[in-house]
Formats: sequence, C-alpha cells, structure tokens
Amino acid sequence: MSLTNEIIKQRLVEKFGDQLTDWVEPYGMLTFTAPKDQNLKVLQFLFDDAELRFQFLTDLQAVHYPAKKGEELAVVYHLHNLVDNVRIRFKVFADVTKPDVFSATAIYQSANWMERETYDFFGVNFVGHPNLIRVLNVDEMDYFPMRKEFPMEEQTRVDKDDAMFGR
Amino acid sequence: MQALTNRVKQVDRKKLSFIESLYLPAIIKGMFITFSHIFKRKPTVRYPEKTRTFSPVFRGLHVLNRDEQGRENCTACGLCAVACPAEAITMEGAERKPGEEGLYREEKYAARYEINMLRCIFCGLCEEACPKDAIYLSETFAPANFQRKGFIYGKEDLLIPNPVTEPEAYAKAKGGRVAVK
Amino acid sequence: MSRPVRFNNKVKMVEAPASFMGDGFMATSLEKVVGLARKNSIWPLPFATSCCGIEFMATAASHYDIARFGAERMSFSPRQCDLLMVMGTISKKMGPVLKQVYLQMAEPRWVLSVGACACSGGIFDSYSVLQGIDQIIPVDVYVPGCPPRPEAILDGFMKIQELVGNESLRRRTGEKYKDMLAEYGIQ
Amino acid sequence: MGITQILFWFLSLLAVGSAAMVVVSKNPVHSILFLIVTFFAISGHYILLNAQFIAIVNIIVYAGAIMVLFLFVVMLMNLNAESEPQKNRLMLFIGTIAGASLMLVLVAALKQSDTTTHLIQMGGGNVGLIEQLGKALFTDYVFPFEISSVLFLSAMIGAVVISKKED
Amino acid sequence: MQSTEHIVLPEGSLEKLTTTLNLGPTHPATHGVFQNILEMDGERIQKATSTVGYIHRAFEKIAERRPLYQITPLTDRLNYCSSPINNMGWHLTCEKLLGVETPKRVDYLRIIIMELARISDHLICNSIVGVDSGAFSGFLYLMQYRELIYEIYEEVCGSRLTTNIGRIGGFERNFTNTAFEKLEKFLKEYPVQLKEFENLFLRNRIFMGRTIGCGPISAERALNYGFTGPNLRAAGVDYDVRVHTPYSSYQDFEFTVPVGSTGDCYDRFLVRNEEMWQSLSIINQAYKKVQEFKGTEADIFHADVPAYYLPEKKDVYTKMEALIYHFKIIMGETEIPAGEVYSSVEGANGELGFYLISDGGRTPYRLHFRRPCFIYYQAYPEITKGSMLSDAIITMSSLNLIAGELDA
Amino acid sequence: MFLSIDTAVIIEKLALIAVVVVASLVIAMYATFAERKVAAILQDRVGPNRAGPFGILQPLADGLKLFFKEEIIPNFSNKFLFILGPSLAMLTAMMTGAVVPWGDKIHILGRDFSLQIADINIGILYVFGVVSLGVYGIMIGSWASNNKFSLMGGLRAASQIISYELALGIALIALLMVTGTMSLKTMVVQQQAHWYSWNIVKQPLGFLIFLICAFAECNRTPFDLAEAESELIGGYHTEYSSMKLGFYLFAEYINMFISSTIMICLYFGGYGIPFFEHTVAAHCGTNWLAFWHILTLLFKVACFLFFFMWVRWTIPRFRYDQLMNLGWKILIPLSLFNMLVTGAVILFHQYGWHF
Repeated sequence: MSLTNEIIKQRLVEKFGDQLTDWVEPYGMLTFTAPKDQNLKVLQFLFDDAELRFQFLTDLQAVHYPAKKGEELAVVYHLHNLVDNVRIRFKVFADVTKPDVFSATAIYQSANWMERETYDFFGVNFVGHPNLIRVLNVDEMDYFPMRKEFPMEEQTRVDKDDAMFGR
Repeated sequence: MQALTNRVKQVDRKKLSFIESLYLPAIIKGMFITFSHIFKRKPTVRYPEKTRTFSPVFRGLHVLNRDEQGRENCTACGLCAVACPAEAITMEGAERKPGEEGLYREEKYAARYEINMLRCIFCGLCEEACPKDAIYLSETFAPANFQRKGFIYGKEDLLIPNPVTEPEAYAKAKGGRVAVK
Repeated sequence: MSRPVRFNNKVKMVEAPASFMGDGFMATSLEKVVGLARKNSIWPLPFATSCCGIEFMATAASHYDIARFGAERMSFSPRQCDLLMVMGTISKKMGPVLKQVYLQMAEPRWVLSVGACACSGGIFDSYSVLQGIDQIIPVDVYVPGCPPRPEAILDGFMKIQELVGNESLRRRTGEKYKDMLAEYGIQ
Repeated sequence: MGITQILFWFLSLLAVGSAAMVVVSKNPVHSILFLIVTFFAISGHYILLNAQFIAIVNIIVYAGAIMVLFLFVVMLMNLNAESEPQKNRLMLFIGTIAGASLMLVLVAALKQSDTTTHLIQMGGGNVGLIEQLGKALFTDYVFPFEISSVLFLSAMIGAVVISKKED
Repeated sequence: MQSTEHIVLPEGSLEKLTTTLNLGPTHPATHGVFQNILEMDGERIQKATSTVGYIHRAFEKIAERRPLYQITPLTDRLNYCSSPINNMGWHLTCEKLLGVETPKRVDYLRIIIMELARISDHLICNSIVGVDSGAFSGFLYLMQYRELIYEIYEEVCGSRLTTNIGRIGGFERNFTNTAFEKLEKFLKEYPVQLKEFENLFLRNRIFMGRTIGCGPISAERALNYGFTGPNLRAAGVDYDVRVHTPYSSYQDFEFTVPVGSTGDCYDRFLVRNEEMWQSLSIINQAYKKVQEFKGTEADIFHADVPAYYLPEKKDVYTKMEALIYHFKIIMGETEIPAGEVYSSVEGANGELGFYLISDGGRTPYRLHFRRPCFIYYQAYPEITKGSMLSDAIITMSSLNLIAGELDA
Repeated sequence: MFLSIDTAVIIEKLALIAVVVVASLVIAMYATFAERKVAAILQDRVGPNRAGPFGILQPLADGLKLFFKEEIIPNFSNKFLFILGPSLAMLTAMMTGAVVPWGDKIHILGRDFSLQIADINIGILYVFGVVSLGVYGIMIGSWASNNKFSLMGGLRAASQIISYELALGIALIALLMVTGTMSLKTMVVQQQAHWYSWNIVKQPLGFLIFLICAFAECNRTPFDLAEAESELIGGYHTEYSSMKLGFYLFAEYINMFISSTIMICLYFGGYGIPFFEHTVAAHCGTNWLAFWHILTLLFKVACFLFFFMWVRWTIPRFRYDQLMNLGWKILIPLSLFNMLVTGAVILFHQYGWHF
C-alpha cells in the first residue's frame, strides 16, 4: 500500500497542473474534477502511468445538478488500481444543453454499455462512442428519465388505476 | 497477471485420464448416484394436504390487532402508509365519537383501512412502523383470487376477531400462542 | 419478540369471475370428463422474468413439486402450453413480447399472474414498468406476494385447476369470450 | 388378373406418376418427397420379384440415406419458388430436346433387347435373396464388385480431401 | 453442418449466407429476459447482438424518492438469487455514510447470512449450467438445499427470497435458536450433497466436453470488460472485494480465493464450486465465533444508534423519547449528512457497488448501483463469437446473468 | 409365402396387427407416465399423483386434453407437409413392430397362431430400413413449421440419425456373422438354448455400440439434440400443438419401446425365459407358455425403458460436433474393429489356425 492519495494527487498535478480542481477526499476516496475536454487525457494517463496503473473502470455514471448552471451534468468515473488496491473518483461537468463528453470506450471496453446507460438516463452525448443508443429503455423514448425535472412516472398516463393506490 | 492477494488457490483442472475419457466411468458413477436417490426420503411437502409450518416471524397476510377488550388498536397515525414502499395502504382517519370507546382504543381511528394485496410486497415495514401495536403480518400467506377487486382487503378482512364477541375465532387467530406484552 | 397475532383467518372468499362458464350453463358429462382431463394435465409456460421465477423453481423442485398436479412438462413453446404463468416484472419493453406469446398459444389457454409485479407493478411504480399485465392480456387468476411462497403459487395453480375443471367446452367459441378478447384488441 | 398383376400395375403407375411429379413440381422439397415415393414403388417391384433384400437395401440406402441428404441440403439452402432464378427460355428448349432424345434412345434400346429370353418369373425367382446375391457377387462378379468398391473408396477420399481444402 | 459459403449459388437465390436467429427474450436459455440476435453460419455464431432492458424497472429513479430504509426492499430485487448480500451491501453503504460502527457479533451474523446467500446463488448458477447442458437431476438435488437456506432466512426475517433482512446498524431481531439449529443442519447436510453434485458433473467427460473451451476470456480482456467476481477469478485474476477491502470483519476469517486459468465455462464452474466450499468454511468459522459471545454480548444484534435504528417496540408503546425517534426514523426525518460515498461488497457475481450522493435531504440525491452483470454482459458477443449455439447457451448460464440486477 | 395367403391367415394377421398397435400405444402412453414417475423418483420428488390413484390416469388426461386442444397451423407453413410430419413419425414408429416375435405361438380353435406378424427372412434389415425412414417425420415436420429453431432441430436429427445408422449397421453385421440369420425369430430361438447363449455374451462390444446408437436413433438424452429443450426450445416440434404434438411425443416413446424389444430380441434372448425356459416349457401348455413368454418380454422391455429413462435423467447431452465426433470417429471404427474381431474369431472356430 505504498500508493497513497498524496502521491496520486502529486503525480496528477505534475502532469496536468491546475487544470484539475476540487480535490477532496470523502470517506477516504480521492476525488477531483477535470475539465470536460481533458477527461480522456486524464484517463489515459491514469491507465498508462507505470506507478498509477488505474486499469480497472469500476463505474461510470452521471449525476444531474439542475442548480449548477452551465455544468448541470456531472459524469463520474470510479477507477480502481487493483494491484495497490486504491480507488479514485473523478468528475467531468457538462452543460445540459450541449452535453458532449469524450467516450472512454477506447481505453475501457467496459465503458461501452455504461456510457450507453448514462446516455439513456441523462442524455450525455459521448463523442466517439461506437454505438450510442439506448440500452435499457425502449428506443422510442423521447426524454432522459433520470434527469431531475422528470417525475418518476408520467403524469399524463392513463394506465394507472387510481383505485389501486394508497396514500 | 500477478497475484493480487496471498490467498490464491488454483482450481483443480486436471486432464482426463484415459479411463475417464472413455465416458463410461463417469456415466456409471452418475447413474449410481441417481439410482441411490430412489431410496432417499422424499422431502416433498404434499401441499395442500400437508403444510409446512411457517416461522413465527413469517410475513404473510396482515392483521389489525385489537386489545383484550376488543377495541381496535389503530389510531390512524398513517406511519404504516408512509413506510410502505409499495404504497399499498390506504387509510382514512376519523375522530372517535362519544359512546364508541368500546370500539376504538384511541381518540382517532381508521375509518377506512385498505391494503391492496396485489401491490403489497410483504416486506414487513408497516409492522415495524406501527407505534400502536396495531398491524401485524400473520403466518397466513395471501391466497390467490380470480379477480382484481378481490385483493383490496378492507378493515373487515384484516381485523382480528373480537375476543369478547367471537372468542373461538379469536383463539384460532391467536394460534394458541400466548401474547407477549 | 413474537407476535400477539398469528393467523388471519378471515381470508377473503373466492368470487368466481362472471361468465367463465361461457354460453350455456349446463355442463354435460363429456364436458365434465374433458374438464377433469384438462385440469390434470395443465402444461405451464413459465414466463419467468425475475424473482418470482426463482420461487417458481422452488415450486417445481422437490420440496413442492408441481409435478404432482401433472404440470411438470414445462414447455417454452407457446403452442404446446395451456397455462401462461407470468412471473416477474413486465416492463413496457416486454409488454408486446408477452402479448405475442399469449397470441401464439393454442386455445384453450389460461393466464396465471404470479407476484405483485405481474399483477400490479408492485413497488415499481415507475416510468418503465407495466402496472399489471391485465392491461394487455386477460388474466384468470392473480397470486399476490412478492414473491409468493411456493404454497401460494400452488394455491393459485389450484384455483386455475378449479376454473379449468368447470369450464364449458363452448366457452372458447362463445360471444362473451370473443368480446372479452376484443377488449384486449385480440380478435 | 391376380393380385400380383394388380399390384404390378398399381406400383408401375405410382412409380411413373410420382417420377413425373418429381420433374413437374415447383417446390424442391415436394420433388424430393415424390422421388422417395418413386423409390418405394420400385422397392415394391423388387418385392414382387421376390428380391426382398434388394428391396430393403434400396429403401435403406436411397430413401433412408441419400434422399435424407438431399432433403437436408434443400432445407439448408431454403430453396423455394420465389428465390428460384428465372430460367432461360433457350435453356428450357434445349433441355426438352435433350430429354426427349434420351427417351428415344432408351426406348430404342429396350426394343432392341431380347426381352423374352431373360424374362424373370414373377414371385418365383430367388435371385434377390441374400445367399444367391452373395454367391453371385463373390464368385461371378467379384472383379466388378472389387473395382466398384475401389471406386467408392476413391470417391470418399476425394470428398474428404475437397472438404478439408476449403477449411 | 457444412458451411454454406462454399456452395456456389445462382445469383440472387439467397439474400445472405448466414441465418439470423433470434434468441430470446422468451427463450428458455435466456432465463426470460435477454435478447440475442445471432448471425449463424450453420451452427456457428458469427455475430451476436445483445439487447437488454426487458425488465428495466428504474431502481435508481425510485430510490431518489425513498428514505434510506425503504431502499432495502429495492435492493432485494437486484440480484434476487442472493438478496441478503444486496441488503447488507446497502446497509454497509448507509453505515459508511452515517458513520455507524457495528459490533462484531452483528458483523459475524451478517457474514453468515451473506455467505449463505452466496452459496444459494452459486448453487443455482452451477446447477443451471447442468440443466442447460441437459442434466436435470443435479439441479433438483441442489435445490433441496437452497430450500434449507431459505428456511434459515425465514426464521430470521420472515420471508424467503426477497428478504429485506437486516436494518441500518444490525438486524431487526436476534437470531433464534431455531435459526441456529437449521443452520447447523444445513452445515451438516450440504457438504455431502455438494460432494455428490461434484461426482455427478466434475469429471464427467460429456460435461467437461461441453464446458471446456466454451466461452473463454483472457485475464486482460476480462479486466478491460470490467469483469468481477467468480467470472474474473475464473480468468485468473484473484480480485475479491472481501480480501481487498474487507467489510463487515471479513479480515477475521481464513479463506482462499479460488482462481481458474482460462476463463472458460469449466473454470467458472470450478471456481463457483470451490467458492461454495470456502463459503461453507467461512460460515463454520463465523458460527463458531458467534457462539463464543457470552453474557450480554451474546444478545447484541444491532449497533447502539438510536438515531437510525428503530427503538424496541415496547419502548415505543411506553416511552416518549423512543416514540419520537420512531416517528423520526419512519418519516425519514433523521439527520443524514451530505456527502458522497462509494461502497462495494463482493456480490455473488461480482463487485456490487453502491454510489450514494446525499444532499442531507430525506432521500438520496442520487443512488447508483454498480451492477456487475450489466457490466460484464457486454462481453457476451465477443466470447461467443465463433462458438456453437449450444456453447453460447452454456456460456450464458455460466456467466450467471441475473436479469433483475442487469436491467436495474 | 408372401403372395400365397389365404383368408384365415389375413384375419389372423390383422387381429395380431391390431393387438400389437393397441399394445404399443398403451405401452407408449404408460411410458410417458413412467417417464414422469421415474424422473420424479430419481429426483426425490413425488411425481403426478392427482389424476386417479397414484396418478395412473395421467396419460389419459394428457391425451384427452391434447385431443381437445386447438390445432394451430402456422401461417406460412405448408399445410400438407405440416400434417404429414407427425403422421410419418407415428407410422414409421409403429411399422417396426411387424417383425418382432412377441412370443412363440398360441393354439386357439385348432389352429396355431404365430405371435409374430411377419417372419420375413430379412427381418432385421426391415427394422433397419424402417428406422432409417423415421427421420423423415422429423425432417418434414420441422421444415414445414417454417421456424428456424425447428429447422435446426430437424437438420440435427437428420445428420445424427444418418451418422449413427452406420455404426448401428456395422454392429449388426457382426451380430449377423455370429448368428448366421437375419430372421428375428430364428435368433430368439437360437438364444433359448442355454442361459449363456444370449448374444450379449458373444457380442458385448457390439451391444454397447448398438445401445448407444439406439439412444441416438430414438433422440434420447444424451443425444436429444433435435429437441434440446434449453437450446432449441422444442426443436422440431416447437410449432406443433394438440394431437400432432402428441403424435411426436408418442412416436418417441413407441420408438423407445420398439428399439427395446429389438435389442432384447437381438441380444437378450427375446421372449425366452432366462434359466427356466426348459422347466417352464416342460410344465406348461402352449398357451400358458406363450403367456409367460409375453410376460417375460414385457418385463425385459420394462427394464430397458427404465434404463432409457434413468440415463436421460442422469447425464448431460452432447454438443452437435461432439456427437458427430463420437459417431464417426469412435463408434464407427469401434464397430468395424468389432466386426473384424468377430470375423477372425468365427474363422478361428471353423478352421483353427490353418485356413
């Protein structure tokens, strides 16, 4: 366990300077934010660097913050260095009106469906993704259901039998 | 790939020996195993003739409880409805009128108490949420039915029999077990 | 802490659905015999999508053994089955598939809806889940529970047997049945 | 007319009729089925000649194995009327002429041959029984028999070689 | 079947040389809910396209509207073959967020329940591999013992499959003696049956022929595809969350991490089989440790956190303070710190992660489940390419795809 | 012989045919029931027990239900072939029974009735021919279904049956060399001589090959690729409903029944009573002897049927290519080897070392 959060941070700062911001460590996991167009570079560096070796993409998904104007959608990557057993998390913020983020599929195969899922739920447009179509929902769906402005079920629906519900 | 932990154990994946590769030994062995099962005791529970006893904490059909004097315990606080993840409980509260003290224990009571058994997932959160010892899940599993409307269980279906007026049915509902206070 | 209440002995009475006997109410002896035969030879099509499917495995396995009712010849080909057992969540994406399977089944066919999700959507009151399969296909018996215990599934199965045994041979050609199917958009 | 004659005419009509259907029918699967019927009719003839062994072998080999393979290939390629290529009129014409001339030659040959001397007694002969057949094959005709077996062997090896090459 | 490619066909007679076969979503081998459109050349698969989402139920959206304790029933329905692991994983996540420390006895009890769940999951997976390869009896033999596991669950929490077992901080009630008796019975009887199951399959040449070399994946590809759990270990990577980031006191136990070498179905089968033995040994150890607790310690079944763990019923009926806590917890009005937390457990088929973002409100701001099935199922087209149809089916069952987990 | 038949013989044979057909149907019906019960018992279950006492009316219930089920003929399928498929399967399954000697003879109304429909001198070849036709039912049905799964099932069945027929034939040739006859009746009579004169003693390897091939010809596990529930749903009968499905299922059981009887006639002494043949023959009249013979045969058949089922519920099925490998690379060389050894031994017996 030689690879500590300090070392990772140091290495990243060496490489990217102050482009990476918001360094925090909630519950011991190093978290930072990268600019939107730098995400692939950061991922590639984390993957290739002989010391860092974050070669396992644990998780990739998005969060919608309607309040943050201009960077409503956050794409969150969880990476794992299996050898030293260190996890880090980094985020990329995108504008909800133009949610273009570079796709990580070239580095991690596993990102393929996770990005499709993120697109499906939040409408994040992953540039460079080989097959960016909905994965879980029906293709005809015309909105991104996990965004905060959409209620859990359609308000206009008629199929819900009111007699069957409590409250 | 280097070992990540010091607990690695390679699974045993040895090549087939010549005898094993003749198919027959494993088949014969397997056939002896299945044959030996002819003589095993059959674990089948012959439902509906026989039933398996459920655990005392089984989560089945709900029961609304009464106290010893046959008064309903529910006070229509609505915690069960809030706690229900399936939103299956409908409740309408009403104030107890004078003269109804023999019917309801508290000042408020549930005038309408309905559980939609088709929605209910029998998670037991309502039982946990009840602060008045009023709703319990019983050891009866919910029966099947032909029509949808048969699954809205109202108060009359859920209430435990009144110990004063119907003592036998009450004893049956209690299952002979002494209530723990 | 053990519970002060043990059983709910006010289990609701079963109401036979209206007009399941079909046109003409008198069951002839041939109908009775056919009813008995059908009743004891219901081949299920397990349309198992989620949790209830796992509980159905338990029903089919040694401990509960649905074979006792003559129903262990499961077939996944809708043509050969009598009973469509819908077990598990049916999402809106799955809905058309389910309907297709129902349409492919040969008459007489019955539908058993097992579990909260299939019956009413259960806890999944969300944009993607169908709130009860009776919106797309007619259901004969509902089994509540999430998932129902094997006993409950068997109970539902016996309700189906009750229906099957009493069914008139003319029901499937009758007007009422056609009207009922027409409600679901099936001619 | 005894039962033998009735059977003979029936089988002959069946054989010729279904043989015609083989050529006429549009669906290749039907053609094959008619061909099988033809084989059966011919086997019937063998039985009338008291050549049970040959009859059964005819069924086993032709109907039971070769036609199955034919059917197999036709089913696999899923040939049907729609996908059948448009035939050239000229080809049709030439084919008719070729077929007709073959027929002519056959009829002429039959006329020439001295049928009366070799007429086999119906139902009475025993050429088709196993003992006679075996004796004939391994004494009088041993050379052609061996030659044909060599021929088959080479055909088999050839088939194996061809299919190996393609892999 | 010979390839049709070598047959020279008249032009326009065939549209294409491969046949399209639609496997699913109601095909028996897809367990009801996946669709694979296979381009077949005879019996060989040239290309597979997977469609998922047939039971997408919008867990994450529903979770955004639920207080923490109501999410437990949702997690039940993720991987329904081993719902207690999901329950515990979720509670561990909440405990991490809320800073709750659990006593050792609770940890050990949890481990017993989780390992039982792992056994029940693995036994289903392995016996289903048997069923899909055509041998049905082994499945039923093992299913009898899953019934014993379910009886233990029922004794502890009252239901069999979707257990809703445990609460934030511990269990809703203490284990009864009956539960322990049933556990002992299980520990005594199961190894015998598992041995028999091994005899039925492990060295059977037909079974080996079916599974060896079927759906293999190399360690590099597996990692790149985000494999975790038994499937990754079968490829030769000994990654196990229980060892890497021990939770719930897994560090107190002796167990090994079985790994395979080629990542084919046989390896997966062997790894799962060996994991069942390891789980049995862990349960034995945990049960021994649980029995060692004496005195008041022997009755601890939850952490002492009145703000999150419901007070005892008899206190609720009588004490005002307990009643207030009770109301606060049920209404979801408890103090929940803002923050984001990722916590993972070793689910029955891989790293089951919970990424919880809380803004201090009643419900999670965002909850994401890292569902191992969803991530590794995308490798399916690659690992089945060029294999026979039967192989593809065995591969699917040996990957242990749980639809509820996959589609969320 | 064949052409010089009188009316009494025709009536006698027709009666026998009717009896054999009905018996095969009943036995096949109860084989389905037995299959379910045996499966249940091998799997620690109870099995059907609701229809009638111990569920013995189960096959009747199934049959009646199938009769009253809707007939579905898929839209794009060829109607005639779709119906022809199951009929052919049933027909070929029933035809084999014609040459099986069910017993020696019975004596009624002053006449001797042979308990064999046709004792033709190429009996075993006849069986072989009919079996080789059995595949048409499956192939035609599967093709007419216009369903890819069915088609795959049909193709699998066709290639499987053709491949296994070869090994079956060669194994038989070795047996024919031993017995020197092709008539089943003669073979059975030969085997009645001593308790050790069963052909299984002389041809153990041949029997094993024959057994394996019989499994393959009947499409039973481990060779049930044509229906492979978990892969092809129902294989060739996926699209069939009602009694046409019933025909297919029935045909399978009749095939099992008939191939069991054939195997018994070839290798296990047919209707001969082991050890007590001569004792029984000495003490009983013709009719009683025939009764005991039939009973013995049925008992042997029951054992074989149980064996078929036992195997089915124990072992996994093969993969398509493994099946082909087993057939072509193992069974055929093995049967050739068996044939050569048999030939050598026979020659050795006849001529010693110098020939």
